[in-house]
Order: sequence, then structure tokens, then C-alpha cells
Amino acid sequence: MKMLINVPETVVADALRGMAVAHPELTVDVEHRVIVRRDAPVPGKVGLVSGGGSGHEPLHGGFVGQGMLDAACPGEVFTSPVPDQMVRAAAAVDSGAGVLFIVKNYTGDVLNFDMAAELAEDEGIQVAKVLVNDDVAVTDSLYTAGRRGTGGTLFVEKIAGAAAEEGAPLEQVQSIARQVNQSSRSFGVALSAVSTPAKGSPTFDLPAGELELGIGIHGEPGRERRPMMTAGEIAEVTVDAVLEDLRPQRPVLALVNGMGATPLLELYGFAAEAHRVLAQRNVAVARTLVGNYVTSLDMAGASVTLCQVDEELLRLWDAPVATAGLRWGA
Amino acid sequence: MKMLINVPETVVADALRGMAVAHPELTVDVEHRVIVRRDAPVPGKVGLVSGGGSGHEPLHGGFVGQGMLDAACPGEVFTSPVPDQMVRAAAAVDSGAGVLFIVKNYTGDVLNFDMAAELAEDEGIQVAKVLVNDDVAVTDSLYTAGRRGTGGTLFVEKIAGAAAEEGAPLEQVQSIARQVNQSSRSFGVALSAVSTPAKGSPTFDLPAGELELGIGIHGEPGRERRPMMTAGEIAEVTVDAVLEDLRPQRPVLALVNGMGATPLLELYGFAAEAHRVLAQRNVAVARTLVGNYVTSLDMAGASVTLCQVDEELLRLWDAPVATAGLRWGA
Amino acid sequence: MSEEPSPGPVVDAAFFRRWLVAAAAVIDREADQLTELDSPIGDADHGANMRRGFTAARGAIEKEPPETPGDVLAQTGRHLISTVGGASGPLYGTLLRKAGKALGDSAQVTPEQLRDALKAGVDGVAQLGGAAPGDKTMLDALVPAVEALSFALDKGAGLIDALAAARIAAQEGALATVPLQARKGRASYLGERSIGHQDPGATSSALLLGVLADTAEQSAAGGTG
Amino acid sequence: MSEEPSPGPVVDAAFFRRWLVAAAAVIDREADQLTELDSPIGDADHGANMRRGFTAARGAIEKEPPETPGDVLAQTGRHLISTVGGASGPLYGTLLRKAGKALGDSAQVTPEQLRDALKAGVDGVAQLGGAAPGDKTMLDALVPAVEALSFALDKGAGLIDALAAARIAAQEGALATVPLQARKGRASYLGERSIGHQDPGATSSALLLGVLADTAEQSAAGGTG
Ligand SMILES: Nc1ncnc2c1ncn2[C@@H]1O[C@H](COP(=O)(O)OP(=O)(O)O)[C@@H](O)[C@H]1O
Ligand SMILES: Nc1ncnc2c1ncn2[C@@H]1O[C@H](COP(=O)(O)OP(=O)(O)O)[C@@H](O)[C@H]1O
Ligand SMILES: [Mg+2]
Ligand SMILES: [Mg+2]
Ligand SMILES: [Mg+2]
Ligand SMILES: [Mg+2]
Repeated sequence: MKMLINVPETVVADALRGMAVAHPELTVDVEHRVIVRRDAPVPGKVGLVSGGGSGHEPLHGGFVGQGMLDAACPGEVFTSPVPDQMVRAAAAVDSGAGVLFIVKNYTGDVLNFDMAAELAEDEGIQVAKVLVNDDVAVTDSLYTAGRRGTGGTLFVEKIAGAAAEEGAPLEQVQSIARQVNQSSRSFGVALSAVSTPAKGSPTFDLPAGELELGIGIHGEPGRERRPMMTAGEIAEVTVDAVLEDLRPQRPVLALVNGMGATPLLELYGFAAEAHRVLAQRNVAVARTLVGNYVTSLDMAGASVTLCQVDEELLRLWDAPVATAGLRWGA
Repeated sequence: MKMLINVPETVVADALRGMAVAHPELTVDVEHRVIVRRDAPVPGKVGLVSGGGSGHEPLHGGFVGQGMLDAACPGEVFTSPVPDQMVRAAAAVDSGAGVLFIVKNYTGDVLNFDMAAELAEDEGIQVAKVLVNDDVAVTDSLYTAGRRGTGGTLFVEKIAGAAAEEGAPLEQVQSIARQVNQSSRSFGVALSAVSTPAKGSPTFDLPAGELELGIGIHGEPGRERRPMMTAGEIAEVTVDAVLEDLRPQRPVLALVNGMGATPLLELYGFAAEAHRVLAQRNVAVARTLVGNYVTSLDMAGASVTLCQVDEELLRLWDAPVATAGLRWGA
Repeated sequence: MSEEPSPGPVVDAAFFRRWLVAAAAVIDREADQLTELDSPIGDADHGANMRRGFTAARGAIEKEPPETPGDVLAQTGRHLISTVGGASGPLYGTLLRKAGKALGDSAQVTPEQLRDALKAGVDGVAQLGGAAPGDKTMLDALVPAVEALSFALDKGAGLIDALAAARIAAQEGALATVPLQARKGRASYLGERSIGHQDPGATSSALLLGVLADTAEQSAAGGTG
Repeated sequence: MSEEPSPGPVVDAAFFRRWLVAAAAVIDREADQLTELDSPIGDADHGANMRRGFTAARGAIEKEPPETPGDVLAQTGRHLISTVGGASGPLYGTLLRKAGKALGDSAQVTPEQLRDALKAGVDGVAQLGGAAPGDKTMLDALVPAVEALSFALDKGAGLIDALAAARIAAQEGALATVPLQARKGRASYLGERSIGHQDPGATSSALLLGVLADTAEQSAAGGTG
């Protein structure tokens, strides 16, 4: 697999140097791997910190800015960042109003953010956490690692970010973030496997003529392999998998997300099919976001995330946001 | 090549249906293949119309909106749209102030837009044209088809769009568009060939360990094939190819553009290397845009476009824009 | 069926409608091959473009059949312009529109009229696209074909034989594009790397002229009017 | 060189520093293999993660060598936590920090102290990660290894033999993860499809225990202090 890189060891640092030149509105600490809003800490505002393995761009660094995250900690590719980054980020964004850690539910992320929370509290920073676990492809049980955090992360970061921007206190920002997570479900499919710089070749074999259902965003294979289907059929499987678990009673936000290598042309076509299925299932869609937002390097495929919203969540979704990856109203 | 599509014949119509559901701020005429600003025609404003083959998303449909295009005409994949679409678009956006056709320099686009201009003028619409031909990989001469229009299109559409939004008359919008085109140069590299839905397999063979220099955005192979290089080396070749032709005396806008399948992580790293080379060559960079903007379906690779700007062009670049693919200040 | 010497086909509106139906069928059959030719030196869509255009044109003409040969060609040209896009849409569209216009409103066409009409069409292509023979485009099939047609008619050949000569010239012209370096169209971007590939547009032109020769032969033999 | 019965190695700070240097070398050598194991049931980074962490820890410890066994382990653990990330960073970091803490500030460590320290470390892993043997994680190598070490020491074996037993138990434990269905970590997402693959973390644990056994053997044989 050819890659546009120097050496695998420096991909994250190289990308951070690139973010620094492209986004003067961010403070990018390449050495310590922390991306912070230039105006942080915003007085009186709860600080939102997220992070995770790199390779999912624009998540999370592309979501730092007004109305969304205050800081992001990029780990190595597909590897949780380390506690030092999170503590540094928390210190940089804490205005005294406390910090919310938004953590995708992977063993590595959970353990590292837990350690960081302890360390940050030792330094006198008030820390709350929210765990994102929206992926219905994974069986949830007390005896497993539980559901993964995928596309729902975008909804949590955007909506909790809007609440924090409006001055909501830590407890309320945390409870809104939890509500968004509980209202969100995702399901993804892969048409090709991902290649990481470290490995340099696809992490699993996906033969021509087959697709993988229920994939994650780290090159983990899915739970089932099927003969290739049309966009319409894939939309049915995907949307139905989400709806089976979510059973929405209210309108939803829909994220039709590309995994990285699927052209926008195909993604819009897939969005049309997802809408068709939702209409057939009598689900009203309040807003639709189509694009590559929570990616998996060069994987081809897509995921659908639905988030059930009331008027307040919809208002917070529509609130201004000004980040590299998501921007409106500002 | 697996694709997230129904059948090749309907990819463009399917994508337009998707744009319609995702962007209520646009009027998407799926049958006639025209995407128009919902508030068009804007009274007193020059209408900007562009278009070209599909497969380059977000170009052009994703650039319709306040401060950029008034309408876009998507052709079949990698195929110029037909005159009927352009005439319909012109009629939809003409407020009486006239319409500017922004045409990428490909035989098909030129011929179809020329025919459309004649037909639109027959209907009483004042039409001006600007040809975008920024790709230095192609030898320019009277006896050839001339340089292709690639990444420079984004600069032309954004800056001319800002001028039109401010109320500049047709002649002035056209002359600004020409100035931007003359100040812009691009060069691209491919790490993989593109697969079109119609063909279903890569349009050319690019062996492992080799890259293609000077590629276009339609799956045309480039002019030269070389053993694979690092991001830093590629940045040197790319930036130098542009600078050799542009020789900027003033600061530049830099577009570090992904061809579609190259992960954002790699693209930011490439942007860092491009900046390093520009700094070494003493070229000041006023603004940097990194992302997948002028794509070639699932091609892996990147291009660099530089546009030399004075204060007025920079002001117009910074002016508010609100489109699906490019948005700030609004 | 008759053993008398062929009377020469009746070249009327029905003749050109039969040509269009057969052309659409051949293009449909050869589309993948044309797209294949458009891959190494183009953008892999020529077959799809031609199929889309000819299918649409045939459908429209069958629905509302124009009454004169000129109208069949001119309307086919207009449909190609409205549905093909790309370089080939305006070029083939212009070829047929100009040819149709040149036929005026005569109900039947003489071999000389057909030759003049084709010549007018090919001139239109050259003018619109700015290409000349040797640039590795459809003109490399079209120009020799019209020349061969002219030459044969001048020598006293009937339409069937003259079109057969045109067909061969077009095929040879298409083949002769292989060693050429492209100077127009997308293939020109490749510079020297365009050498060694047959031009897709010249190939489709040879197909369309071949169908014209077939139509003339079959019209004379079967006398289908 | 001596023919007397081995006096048992001196388990001091230098012993653990030698272990760390050797561990970093083995991890570096086996990193690609570990990443390979992490591909079918994980995210293809375990080798890279371990290499990054152990290289950094070795560098830091060599630069400012801690003075007690407990400090070597605890600081190595801290460096792993600061540089590895992922699941394995906090888990291996905790293993070594807890083990180091359990050693207190003694300058030399008895076999029983080492056993208790390892036990404390492994308990820390179990508590932090919430996994149990059989879940297809590093615990499937670590727990049997500590048990084998205990059992051997209880039977009167010296440290070298006891660690050799631990090494074998760890290797067997790692191999025994192959038929298991994962219940923790990334591999658990695969459900039944996780069956048939060896767990990367259990494999790296077996490597690290193997290096520990080697270090003991070489320390006794060479007497390098
Ligand atoms: N300037 C021109 N003059 C005549 N024929 C041309 C010219 N440019 C291109 N062509 C013909 O058009 C063909 C390509 O058609 P097609 O693939 O349908 O369009 P596009 O190049 O826009 O994808 C070429 O093979 C060539 O024969
Ligand atoms: N909850 C857990 N308890 C113990 N070990 C675990 C747990 N989760 C994962 N592991 C171990 O971590 C290994 C994976 O480490 P690594 O690949 O470096 O981290 P990540 O899974 O974050 O990519 C697994 O092979 C497994 O042995
Ligand atoms: Mg990992
Ligand atoms: Mg084309
Ligand atoms: Mg073509
Ligand atoms: Mg891993």
C-alpha cells in the first residue's frame, strides 16, 4: 500500500505540523500532541477535551473550535493517546469551570482517560467524563468490552460543545452529552480493509465481491461477511440495524459518514438510499450530514448514525460551530 | 473495484437525490441536473454558473451558495454536462445582471459551454466566460488542447463569487476571475489509478512502488512515472513544478488538495512538507486550505495549487462563504 | 429477391431511421470496447457516452419520426448534443446537424447529396474542435472516409460501393491513429505516452460509417422501404 | 566459570536494568510479529505500541538509572504509561508500577519478593482491565506464569528454575489463547470470529517473562553485576 508519508513513525507529528500551518486559529503543540482553541481557556466556560487514536480525521482535532471541542489529544494511529496529553489538554482549557472528557468506549481510551482524570484531579481540575458507545454492531454485555464509540461521537461533541459555549455548567454539559450518546446509534460497512502506516498492508483480507458488515473504525473486521450488495440494499441493512436498537419516537439527526476512501459522489447516493429507507420506516429526519467525518484512514465504506433529538438538542445542533471539520453559523 | 452504488447508470441522479435531502438550502433539480441556490436569482447580482463531469465532488455542486456559485451543472462521471443544463442554470440565476460561465479547459467542457452560451444569449441572457487552465503538468501550446483546469477552479469560484456577492458588475467579475486564473498554477500526483463506475476497474495500471507525476482529475495518466517517493520528496517535485511556472512575487494562497482516497492524516503531513519547501523557496503563504476539494473519485494522491494574491484578492478570499463544501464567516 | 443489377438503395427518411436503429445497436454492442480504448489515453467513458446518446436519439426518433432525411440527421444531432456531453457529444452532434441541414428538405437523397452532406458535417467537426487529420481524433477516420466516398463516386461507382470504400477508409484511418501522438482532446495531455493506442473517437466513427454502408447494402438487397 | 552449584542470581537494580535492555531488544525484534497477530483480531498496532514504549523506557532508564529494583520497575511502568497509549500502555504500565511499588526500597530482591511483586502487578492488571483468565488477554499468559513461579518456589526450586517454569507456563498460556473467544479488548468485537487466533498481548507477556528467565540465567552464569 503506497502512502503519502515520510516514515510511519512520524505520521502523527507530520500531520500536526500540517494542522499548525493550515489553522492559525488553533494552538497546535506538536511535541506534546495537543490541539487547543487559541482562545482557551474561555472564561467561565466548561472545557471539552476529547481524543483517541489518529486515523479518524477530522475527528477529533478537526472538531476543535468555537461551539465544539476546546482541545483534542491525537494518539498514534489507531492507538489511544496517553494520559500526559489529556492532563496537559485539561490544564490548557480549564477556566475553573471544570473539564469534560469525551471518551470513545475502547479499552485503551477508557484506561488512559481514567488515569488522566485521576492525575488532573490531583492538579485541582474538576473532571467529568462521558463514554460514547453507539455502535450497534457490537453486542453489549457486562462481560465484554461493550459497544464501540463511532459516529455518535460527532453528535456528542457538537451538541455538548454548543451547550458549553452557552455557558452551561459542567454537570449539565455532562448530562446533555450522556443524553446525546444514549440517543445515538451507528452501524458501518466496509468495502475494503484499511492499511495502517505501521503495517503497510490491509489489516484483513476482503475478497472482491464481498463486503463486511458491522465494521469498526480501527480496521477491526466486522461480525459478518456478505456478497456485495447495491447501495440500496446496504442502506436497508444499515438503517435497519440502527433502528432495531434505537426505535426512535422523535425526529432524528442523520450522519451518513464515509470511512475515508469512498467518493463523495457515492456517499451522497448512499444518503439518498438511507433516506428512502428511513421514510419507508416512518422515521422523520430533521437534519442530514453527509461526508467523511469519522474515518478509518483509507477504508472504503460508510456508516449511518442516527441521533434522536428533541427541540433543545436540535437547537444545540443548529447552534454556530467554527472548526476545521464542521462549520456553520459562525 | 467495489463501489457503494446501485447501478453505474444512475450514480449522478442518485447523488443528486442525496444532495437534495442533505441540503435544503439548495434547489436540486434531479431530472434536469442543475443545482441552484435557493434564493436565486439574487436581485442585481451577477450569476455564477459552473459545471463539469461528476466525480470531482465537492466541486462544483458543493460550492453552490452564498459567496460562491449560483448554480452548478453536473455531467455524467468525468463527462462534461450538456448545453441544456447550462442554459437552464443560466436562466435560473440571471437577475438581469448577466451570467458568468466558469469553464475548466477540457475540449468537452469548452464545446458544451460554448454552445450553451450561444443558446442562452439567444434567450436574452448576457453571458461572459472564463476558462480555467491552471495545470502546469500539461504543455500549453496553440496546437494542443492546452492546460487543464484543476485546483485553480476553487480559487476562481470562491474569489469571483465573493466579488459577485458584493455586487460587482459582470465585466468586473469576469476580469477578477481571469486574474485569479492567471495567478493560479497546479500540479498533481497519483498513488493509485481511479476506477469509474462505468468501467468498474482502474483506468490505468500503477504498479506497487511507483507513482504517477502530473496527473489530471479524470483518471488520465500523468506524463511521468517514478519510483515511489516520501511525502517530502513529492512536495519538492510538486511545489517546484508550480513555482517554476508561477514565480510568485507576492504571498500565495495554497490549496493542498486530496484526490479522494488519501487520508486527511496523510494530507496534513503533505501540507507540512509543502510549507517547508515553500519556506525554503522564500514564498510567503497567506492562507492554506487542506482537504479533498477537487477530487477524482477514489484516486489516491494529492495536488498543490498556488494562487498569487494582492490585498484585494485576499480580502475576497476571506469574505464569507456558505456552501456545502466550503464555509466560513457566514 | 431479384437477379437484376441492384437498383441502388432508396435513401429516404426511413433509410436514415434504419441507420440510426442499427447504429444504436452496434454502439451498444461495442460500448465496452470503446470505453476500454478510452482508458489508457482518455477517461474511460467514450462507450458509455455514445451508448447514452444513441439510445436516447433512437428512442426520440422512433417516438416522433421526422419526415425528411435532413430532419432525421439534424434531430439525431440535436439529441446527441442534449444527452452525450463530453467532447464527442457536441462533435458528433455537429456532424449530424450540419449534414442534416445540408440535405435541406428533400425527401430522397442522391449519392452526391449524401457526400456533400457528410463533407459539410465533417467540416463542421473540424471547425468546432479545431483539429486536423493527424491529430489523433475522430477526424482521422471521418476525413479519409469522405475522401474515399467522393473518389469512388467520381469514378462512377454506385452508392453501395462508394460507401463500402468509405467504410474501409474509415477503418484504416482509425487503425492508423495507433502510432500517432495526440494533439487534441484528452489524449494530448499524455504527450508521447499517447503513442501506441487507437483513438476511441476514430473507432466509433468507423463503426458509424460501417453501419451506413451496411444500411445501404441491406436497403438495396431487401428493398425495405 | 565454576562447577559449584549456581548461587542464584543477584536480583538488584542492575538486574532489572539488564532485563529492560534485553526486553526492549526482543520486543524490537518481534514487533512486526506482534503487529501481525494484532491484525486479524485487533488493529495492527501492538508491536508498534510495545516497541515505542520499551524503546522510550530503556532510553530514559539508561539516562538516569534508578537505584532500587522497585524504582526500575515503577519508573519503567510510568514511561510505558506516558508513551504507549492503547490498552497495553496502561495495563503493562500498571503491571510494572504495582510490581515496583510492592518491592519497596530494598536494594536486593528475594525470589519470594519477586513472586509477590509480580503477583501484585498481575492483580493490578486484572483490576484495571476487568478481565479474567480465559478472556483471551495478556492475563492468559501472566496468571499461569505467576502460578507456576509460586508453585516452583513452594516446591523448593531456585529462582532460575522457577522463572524457567514461569516462562513455559506463559508460553503455553499464550498458545492456549488460540481456541478462545475474546471477551475483552478489541478482539471481543469479533465475537466468534476471534476464535483461532493467538492473542497479541498474551504473546508479548510470554516474551517479557522469557526475557526475565533469560536475565536470571545469564546473571547467575556470567555473574555480571
Ligand atoms: N478537438 C477535437 N476534434 C475532434 N475530435 C475530438 C477532439 N477532441 C476529442 N475528440 C474525439 O473525442 C473522442 C473522445 O470522446 P469522449 O471520450 O466521448 O469525450 P471526452 O474526451 O470528453 O471524455 C476522442 O477519442 C477524439 O476522437
Ligand atoms: N481488559 C483487558 N485486560 C487485559 N488485557 C487486555 C485488555 N484489553 C486488551 N488487553 C490486551 O491488550 C492487547 C492489545 O494491546 P494493543 O494492541 O497494544 O492495544 P489496543 O487494543 O488498544 O490497540 C490484547 O492483545 C490483550 O492481550
Ligand atoms: Mg490500538
Ligand atoms: Mg469524458
Ligand atoms: Mg472520454
Ligand atoms: Mg492493537
